[in-house]
Amino acid sequence: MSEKLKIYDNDNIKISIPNKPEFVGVVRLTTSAISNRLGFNIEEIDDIKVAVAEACTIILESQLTNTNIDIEYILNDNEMTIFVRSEISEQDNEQLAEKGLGLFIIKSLMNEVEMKDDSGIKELKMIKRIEDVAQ
Amino acid sequence: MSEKLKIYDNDNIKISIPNKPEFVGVVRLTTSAISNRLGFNIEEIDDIKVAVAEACTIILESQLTNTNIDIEYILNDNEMTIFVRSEISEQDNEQLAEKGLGLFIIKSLMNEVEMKDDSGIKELKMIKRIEDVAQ
Amino acid sequence: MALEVIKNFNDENQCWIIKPTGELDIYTSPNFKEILNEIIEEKRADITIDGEKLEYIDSTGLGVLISALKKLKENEHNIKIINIKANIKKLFNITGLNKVFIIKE
Amino acid sequence: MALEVIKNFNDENQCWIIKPTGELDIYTSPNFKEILNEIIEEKRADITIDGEKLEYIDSTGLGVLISALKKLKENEHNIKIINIKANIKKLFNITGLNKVFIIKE
Ligand SMILES: Nc1ncnc2c1ncn2[C@@H]1O[C@H](COP(=O)(O)OP(=O)(O)O)[C@@H](O)[C@H]1O
Ligand SMILES: Nc1ncnc2c1ncn2[C@@H]1O[C@H](COP(=O)(O)OP(=O)(O)O)[C@@H](O)[C@H]1O
Repeated sequence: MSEKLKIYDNDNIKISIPNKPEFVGVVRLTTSAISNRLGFNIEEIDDIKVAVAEACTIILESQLTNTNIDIEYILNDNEMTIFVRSEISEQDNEQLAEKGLGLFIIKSLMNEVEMKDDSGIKELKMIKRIEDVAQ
Repeated sequence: MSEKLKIYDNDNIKISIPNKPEFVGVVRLTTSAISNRLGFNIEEIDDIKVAVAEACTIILESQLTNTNIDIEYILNDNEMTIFVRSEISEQDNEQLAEKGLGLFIIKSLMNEVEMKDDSGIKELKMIKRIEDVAQ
Repeated sequence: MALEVIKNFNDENQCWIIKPTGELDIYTSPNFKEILNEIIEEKRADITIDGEKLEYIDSTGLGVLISALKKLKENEHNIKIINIKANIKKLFNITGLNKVFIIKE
Repeated sequence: MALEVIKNFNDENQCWIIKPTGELDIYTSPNFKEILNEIIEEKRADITIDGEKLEYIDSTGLGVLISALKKLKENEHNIKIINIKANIKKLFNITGLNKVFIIKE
């Protein structure tokens, strides 16, 4: 068995944007650039970009409070885990439940999706794996 | 006197990358996208991109410790203030002083540049103003 | 990160031809929704969306198309989408909206 | 975010022609430095850098060019830079390196 040199080992990138719709484009570009670095193919890069943008859009559509949206990318050699987090009020949270189309798209494009609510922090966790990785 | 509607009022974007050279390209793309949003012209966008990349490069060239590089963009209607911060040891800090070319480029491209050392945190503050703003 | 929209009424086919250039997302879709509402107000007719220069669409953009379609259906009109890029086609496919709109390659 | 380098020795002009494609920055300049060292080792001669497809250069890329020039100057050889883009020309100008290298538009 040959030992493979790990290039990425839980390397961590974060970006935080104001909850204004015009910054989702910045997140899309950044997400594509990061995914490209990790070696995803063009279609996978697009999937990740769309999923992260939809996660931001879910928050932007329901959030009344004026806090930032935080996105965290955890990089490993064969997969990327992404957290999208935001403070969110009880009321916003109810509104959020209705937004089905965005979440449906995210679930279709990513390998794993998990939604968490914890003391006023809404967290969406997504994992995308590189499928054509060498065995 | 007409009151102008403020679009950006200390809006805050942050990005944090591992101190690995291959992520400076991600920072360049993100910086361009943010500068574009704020309404800088193409040459100004390029100046800001180059300056932020050089700031990261200064840290990458001298940093032995394995912490992230944090970049913060403060957006206002007629200017952007950018902080590039990193933890840095005394020894790294000395090495850093030699790297003159990068800092010289930053000073040529930005309107204001300030270097700060504070309890192990190296901070480079830069301001770029939109020059052709309506009076 | 912007959207420009060209709109024309085609007298021969009696339909609107809408050509969006750029990205249809949560930032630009409110304006796109307004444009669609205006033309529907001006003249109820079929709408053809020419997607040749549409680079991106998100769930809010799809939502705007869906609500326009609902309005048009009241008068038996329809929305046809042509020249669409692969990344956008994929979103219509996974949401099942490829069966709701008339999509011509 | 990558750099590819084509190298050729031009027999007629007795000079190396180096064509970097992409971005010459802190990530790619160690490899670029190696390539320059190799060709200087192989044959001491003038070097022409064809900048037609060079999209970006940073201080580390400039540093690599400067140290190659220092080596070449030992034997009265030079570095000529041609077809350079405006954004890169600007960096040579503000650093004064436009007077150190031979730059042909
Ligand atoms: N896969 C789907 N197929 C058909 N309709 C859908 C699908 N997903 C969402 N919709 C509908 O799209 C519409 C979009 O609603 P919304 O974005 O709130 O705009 P509006 O308020 O203008 O109707 C909703 O009526 C929703 O039920
Ligand atoms: N504006 C300038 N004009 C001429 N030389 C410069 C200028 N700025 C920096 N240099 C020189 O460029 C060289 C680059 O050094 P460096 O990047 O450490 O590479 P190396 O260690 O291979 O020489 C240094 O010798 C420095 O003095």
